[in-house]
Amino acid sequence: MLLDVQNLSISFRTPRGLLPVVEDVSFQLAESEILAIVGESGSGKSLTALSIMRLITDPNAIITGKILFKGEDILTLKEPAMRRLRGGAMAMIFQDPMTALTPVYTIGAQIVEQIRIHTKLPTWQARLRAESLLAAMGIADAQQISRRFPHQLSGGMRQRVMIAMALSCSPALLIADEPTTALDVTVQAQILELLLKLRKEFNSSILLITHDMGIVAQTADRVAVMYAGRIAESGATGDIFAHPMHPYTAGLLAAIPQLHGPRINAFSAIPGAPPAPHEKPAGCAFAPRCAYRIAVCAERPPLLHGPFRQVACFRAGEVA
Amino acid sequence: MKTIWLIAAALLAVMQAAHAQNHRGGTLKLVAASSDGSIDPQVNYTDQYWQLFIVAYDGLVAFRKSAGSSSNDIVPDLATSVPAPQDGGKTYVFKLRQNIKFSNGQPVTPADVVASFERLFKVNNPNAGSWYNNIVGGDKCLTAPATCTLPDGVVAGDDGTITIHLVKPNPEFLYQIALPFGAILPAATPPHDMGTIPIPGTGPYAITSYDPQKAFILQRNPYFKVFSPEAQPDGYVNEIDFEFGVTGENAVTAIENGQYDLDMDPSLPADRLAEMSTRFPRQIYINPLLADYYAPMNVNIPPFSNLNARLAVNYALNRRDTVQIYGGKNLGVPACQILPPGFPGYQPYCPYTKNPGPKWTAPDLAKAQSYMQKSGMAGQKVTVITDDEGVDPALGTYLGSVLNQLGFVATTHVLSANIQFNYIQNTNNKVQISITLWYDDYPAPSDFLNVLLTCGQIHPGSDNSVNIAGYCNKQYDAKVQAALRDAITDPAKANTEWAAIDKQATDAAAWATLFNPKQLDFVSARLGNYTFSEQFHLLFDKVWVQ
Amino acid sequence: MTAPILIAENLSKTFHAGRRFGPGGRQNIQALSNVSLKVYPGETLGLVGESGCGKSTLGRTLLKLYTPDAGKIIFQGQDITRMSERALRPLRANMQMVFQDPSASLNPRRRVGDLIAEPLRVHNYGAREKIQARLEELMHLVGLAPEHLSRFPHEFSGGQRQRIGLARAIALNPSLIIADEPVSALDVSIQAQIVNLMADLQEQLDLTYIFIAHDLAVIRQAAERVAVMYLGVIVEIGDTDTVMLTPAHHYTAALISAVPEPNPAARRARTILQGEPPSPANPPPGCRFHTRCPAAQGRCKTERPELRPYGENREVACHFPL
Amino acid sequence: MLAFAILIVIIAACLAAPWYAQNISQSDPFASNLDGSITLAGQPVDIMQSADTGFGVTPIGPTWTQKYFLGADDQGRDVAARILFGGRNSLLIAAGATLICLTLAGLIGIVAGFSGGFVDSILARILDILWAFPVYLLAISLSAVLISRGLKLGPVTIDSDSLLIPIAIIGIVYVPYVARPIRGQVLSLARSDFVLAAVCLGVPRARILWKDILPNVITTLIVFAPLMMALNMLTEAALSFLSIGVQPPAASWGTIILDGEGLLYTRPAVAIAPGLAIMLTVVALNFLGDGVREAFDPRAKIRVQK
Amino acid sequence: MIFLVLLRRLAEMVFVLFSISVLVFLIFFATPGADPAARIAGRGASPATLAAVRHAFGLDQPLPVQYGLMMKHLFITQDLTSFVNPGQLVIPAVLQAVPVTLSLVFGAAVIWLIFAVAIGVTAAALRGSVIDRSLMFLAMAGVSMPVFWLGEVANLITQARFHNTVLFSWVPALGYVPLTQNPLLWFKSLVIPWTVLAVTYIGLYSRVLRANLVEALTEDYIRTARAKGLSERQVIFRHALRMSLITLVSMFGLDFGALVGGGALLIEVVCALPGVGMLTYQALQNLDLPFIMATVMYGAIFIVAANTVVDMLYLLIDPRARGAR
Repeated sequence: MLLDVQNLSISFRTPRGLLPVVEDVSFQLAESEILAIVGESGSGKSLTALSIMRLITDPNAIITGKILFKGEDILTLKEPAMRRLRGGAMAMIFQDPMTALTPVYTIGAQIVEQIRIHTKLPTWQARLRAESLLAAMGIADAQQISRRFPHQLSGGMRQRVMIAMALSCSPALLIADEPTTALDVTVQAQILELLLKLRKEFNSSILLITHDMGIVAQTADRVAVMYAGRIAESGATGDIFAHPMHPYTAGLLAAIPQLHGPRINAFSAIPGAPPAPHEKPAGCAFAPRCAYRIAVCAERPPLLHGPFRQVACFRAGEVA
Repeated sequence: MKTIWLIAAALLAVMQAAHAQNHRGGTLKLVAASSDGSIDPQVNYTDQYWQLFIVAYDGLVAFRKSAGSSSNDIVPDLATSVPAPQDGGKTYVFKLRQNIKFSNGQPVTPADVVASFERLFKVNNPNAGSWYNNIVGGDKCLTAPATCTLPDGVVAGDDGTITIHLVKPNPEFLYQIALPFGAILPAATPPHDMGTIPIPGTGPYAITSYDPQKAFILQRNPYFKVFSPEAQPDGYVNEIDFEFGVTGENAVTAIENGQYDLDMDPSLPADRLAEMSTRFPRQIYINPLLADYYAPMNVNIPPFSNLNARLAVNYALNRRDTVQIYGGKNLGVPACQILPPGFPGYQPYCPYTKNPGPKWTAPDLAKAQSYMQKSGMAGQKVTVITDDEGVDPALGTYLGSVLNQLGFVATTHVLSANIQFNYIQNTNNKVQISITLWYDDYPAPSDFLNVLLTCGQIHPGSDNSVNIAGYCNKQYDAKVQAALRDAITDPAKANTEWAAIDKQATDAAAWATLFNPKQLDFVSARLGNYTFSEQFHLLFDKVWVQ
Repeated sequence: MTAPILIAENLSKTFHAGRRFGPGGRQNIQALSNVSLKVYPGETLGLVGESGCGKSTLGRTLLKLYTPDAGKIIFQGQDITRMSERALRPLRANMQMVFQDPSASLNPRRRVGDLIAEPLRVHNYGAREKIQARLEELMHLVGLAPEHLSRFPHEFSGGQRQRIGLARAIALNPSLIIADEPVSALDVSIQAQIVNLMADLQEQLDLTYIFIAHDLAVIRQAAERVAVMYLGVIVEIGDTDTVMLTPAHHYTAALISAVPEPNPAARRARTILQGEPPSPANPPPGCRFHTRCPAAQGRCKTERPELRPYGENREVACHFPL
Repeated sequence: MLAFAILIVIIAACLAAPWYAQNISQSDPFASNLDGSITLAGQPVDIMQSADTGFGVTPIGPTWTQKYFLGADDQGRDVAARILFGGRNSLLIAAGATLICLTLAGLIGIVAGFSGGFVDSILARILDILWAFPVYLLAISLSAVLISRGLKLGPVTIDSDSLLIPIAIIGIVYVPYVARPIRGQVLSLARSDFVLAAVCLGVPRARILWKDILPNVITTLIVFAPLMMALNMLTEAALSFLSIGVQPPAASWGTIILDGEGLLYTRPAVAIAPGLAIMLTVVALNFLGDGVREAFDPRAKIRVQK
Repeated sequence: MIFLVLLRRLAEMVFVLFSISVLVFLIFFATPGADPAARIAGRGASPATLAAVRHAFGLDQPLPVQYGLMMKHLFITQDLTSFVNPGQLVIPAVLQAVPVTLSLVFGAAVIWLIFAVAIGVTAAALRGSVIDRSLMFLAMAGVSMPVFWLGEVANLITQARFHNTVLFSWVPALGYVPLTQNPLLWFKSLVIPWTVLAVTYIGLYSRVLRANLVEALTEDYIRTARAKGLSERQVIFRHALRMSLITLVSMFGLDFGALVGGGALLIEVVCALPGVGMLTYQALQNLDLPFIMATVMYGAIFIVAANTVVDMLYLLIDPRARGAR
């Protein structure tokens, strides 16, 4: 198992008291597997990803649980050791490639910087490697492009650069946090294609954070659905889409507008809105919006159970 | 006190004269906050620069370079002797000395003298229209300065004589040409204000460079030989450096630390006097000045158009306080009248005091209040205009405070020292009362009583209207004219007349005279042979620095 | 078919960015180029395209928020192209807009009641009580509680804010609403609520929509007709089902193909369009799509295809339609 | 808000100046008192102390008692009382200038930003000119004219000794510094979605200006206010120090520093105390400004670090 | 392109200078007590003399003609002379003062940049700590002191009160010593003015830098940098600081321009440095129109030039300003 997250909880100290944002999240990621964590905004999926890189810098954050990367608990690792991991064995790409690159350095320089942190390559070799990486990302005149500044590139190009940078040290784990959200559909398709292709070449596992069920369906091996800081359901992609067992997953899938197939007059919408972190109800966070709710839902949160297919619902078997 | 110092200085001078040669050399370092205009001696009208001009230039006659009141005497300079007036005071004949050279090596000739007098008009000398137009042809030159000639006014004879013809007798003519304006310059000097370009002269020093932002430097004139020890002795120091840009407080510190020899600014920071006088008593020199600190009151606009209001101010002013502000009881003498002590015609007179008599003793507030009541001016708004230099703001503030106590509603305006004097003169500015200072040009009573208080000195709307109080009294003017006439024939009679005029002006209360200031020079420890002329103050060719 | 409520004829709009002598010089961004369309009463016309294709500009130009450089806009039979703002004001009650980002289009310093009442007050709807009653009615219509009227916009969630935006838009009973990406800032589960709400309102109030979106699936469900835009021009317009199921323009086809389908069983080889749209500051000559078109030929580089009828109720701007 | 508390204390102290002069220091801080004396430890002490040598008069130094707590100035006036009175003027001028500056800047910014086109160009040019005019030079030049002549604007005549003159001068010189950002803000507000929405609703321009733009601009102006006041405070001091601010016998902290400059080496308290008063006030204003900015900047309020 | 930008700037500058010069000219002639003829003529000059002086200096011409003449003398023949110190050429005087001001401002700038960066980075790195808060309080105090007052106090301490102690006995008398004349003395005589001038700007810049750094540290690219495995120090120095400095550089350009253009007036007056500020101050004290005109023009040129340089510098250091794509 490359990555084993156990009972991860993240909360923030605020003037209004402790604010739990991620609660009791556990999942595993095998080598060269693509795991998608899917959820709406505020579900805690991005924070989960950041905590794996230990990139939560807010001094008010409290992180508990275990994150085992190749058997080693990242949360107890010393900072220098963690720095060697970051960008080396694990790398990350972000949602908005526009703001994620330092505007004042050429993209070549930014890739070279990362290579030089983790290898002993001299600058000129690092530069060559950067150019070959860019070429591998499907960038035609890599040499010239590497001398440009981020703002001189299009969104798609920038995301390619981000990917090149992330893959520059052949990481075992690549965390992609909403990698295509800021891009147009036609470009999004290119980038997803590229990721899938590279997974094979670089043999990396990918943790894909997204809100788009379409992307999950098209790329992920397994999927974990998050709602209000907890995993509601996880399992193989095909199973989840075919037979959602959590009412939220089911509602979400039903709410997705279909491009193909017949036009329907009204979407089936989930009523209400996800709770804000500070007004989460006791018990199951989805209960107020849930058609299946029973008394016990308001008392305690349902635990995730099951061997391969895990569902956190008291009435998991009853959902159609 | 003063005399003790003077005697001590004189004794010292005698003793050290034997070793004069030992004191020769070195650089005298002077300092001031800012420069003071053109270095054309026929243009510049400031005490600071006159002090330097007199060691670089000579007129036909000069004031004696000596300490004390003898410095008010006229002695021959480029002329061999002081001529007696002829033709009822309308003609003077001078004999020019031979073999004197300008600092550029050219000999001084009668032609230079003629040209110098003509040049007074060409450069628009400030007194061309009030003094020198009395020379025959002067009035014509005034209207067409560029082509000025004085063929009938200043005549060069073949035998080196110069004859000057006046339009009317003038008892003060010799004084007027003994000042730096009367400097004899090479005939080739361009006929315009030379500004920053040095003009060759005949004194022991020659100006070598002048930069108004930086320094005024004089070095020895290689062509100088002593020709008239009374008028133009040789100097001790080799060079005089006068640097600009250091304010009073800092200058005092620098002098204490030996970095400069003398601060040329008119007044020193009052708060440092105690420190200087206790720590460095031997470096302080006090000398009386022929000057008045006074508050002219505009007699033409309310509230001081009312005589009672003016009298109230005069009675209320505590002149001892003003002296305190100026720097302590040793630095000034309270005064009520126009003429300063030591002037010809001066007779002590003070009506505005507790016990009227020759001296001011204390303010008479009761009288002041009663006059104030009589005037009916209580509650009137009054603005005191003062400048921002030295103690003047403090004096202005004090005057404002006195006016407030009298029942006026007074504020004080502090204007830049460089504009205040012109500002208070212009009738358009409707200045009610101000603080100002008048130094004598030369020791003649008319310099105060005529120049500052007669109708002819009022020029409405002009920045040059030196009768600031606007006092105009035909009968007074007539008396002044009479005194001027008499001065030629009977100086003694004239002086009694001046005393009466002084009394009349004082009684008219167009001014509130505050005090007669004294000059305090704070010099470096190394400066020796301090010699103070009443006319030009410290004489730089007398002092030594080693 | 009834008369169109809105007709746009050959609209063009160019924006100028930068200063002529400034760094980078002056750029002319051609946001719209000869765009024509008709909107019929009661229908929902979808307007779809990638970012920078000019769909938002078109929406705003139709409402005269921007003045077109050329062309004509006819609303309810009146030519409003050169109408002054003052003359236009009464008409404004009939045409409204809903914005993408409700937190930006609602002044954060004003209370919700004040915001929704604004159009009523401006158009002299009536006395204070009448306005208050209308406000409550509107809140009810969009599914919010009347007590929300005294709150500030930032106290609401994204979906609720969009409801407020809708309430303000329908306050004056308009006939046309242009909705500019009304759901793209919302989460999927909320998106559906808003789309449903809009559909309900359309039915109840007899509204006509122009629905602008970049998400084809949303358009597919929300609009009866769709216009596909690329680089300032409409490349294809027609009934949604026809266009989505059998696209005629190569760009439409590629766009549809690029959408990831939420069905893992339907993983398929997709035709992935290469490259990215050229800058609108420097659009290619001829057919604007020819630089990325798999079927481009010589003619496409020089000759600009006009929008031509293609089948029933459909127009396509392509020399070689599918 | 410690800063606010300090400011309140300072303002209260300055407002209490007449009371202090009457009951504590028991002297008229505007009348010269060159002959007076006070009793210290049972001994009469002259307020203006003549040196034994007869040269120079030194005012009494800090007594640290109720009379002449901080000593006297060169007119024998109680410095502590004068500092309190001076504070009134300093605060008044700073506040008045801030008001003028913000009003003018707000007006110019709004007119320029909202009307655009020709008017905007003209106003922008004027701001450019003022911007390139060195601040102190502009202030000094204006003072030279106004203080010696007063100001006549049609029927309104402002006396040359009026506090309005320094207020106006200081208020005017910083207008471009505020007007520019305001104009920028109005420009971006005019293009904002909610203004577009208002146009779309048929709201007349004047109403948009009044309801949608002005409140936002006023918030910005409020944020600017304490900072401008701090800046004005310093400018007032500088101008008074160049003796072109408040005219005697009135005082401000700047003029008291100027008075103290003449006594710097003997009675440094006269210059140092008002300087410290300025510093304290300005620090308090600046911190208050930071506080206000945080309170009004929605970003700062909403931002939760992730 | 750059050429065109410069050309536009030049046109702007000419317009601004023209307006300012007219303004100065009008202000001057509106000021009472400023009649240059009266002061050139000297005290007590008769009306005839006054008229002659007025004619000689062209002061009897109509105002527009006088303005034109002054501009001609200032810019074309470059032989404009003072009204107060006749014959003194204005332009050389200004040029002479420039090195003094440059020495002052340059030295102070070095001090303030070094300290501001040190303080700003320290505070940002330790944000929220006691050290951060104390540093920022000190910075605020620095900003809040009247600079002339600080100068006075510094003089009091170094020139008088503690001049005789080991600490300050090296401090020379106030005034300026040219670098070429005595480099050591130049340095010594400027240390105190440098420090005094720098204090305000250290306060200002360190606060701005800290704020910028703290904001920059929340940016996405900082997260990217951290994700690359950079240490916190590398993140701050290589990424956050580099970006924050862009704002600082533009601030610096404008402040430097304003100071060299005469903004250091107060400190020059207090510390007796004969720089442009002092020249301006004296010109205003004297109401010496030609000098006022020259120094104001010089100052304005510097400020406009500084604006231009900052714009150009932006192009250099901020690649984003070079125009997208």
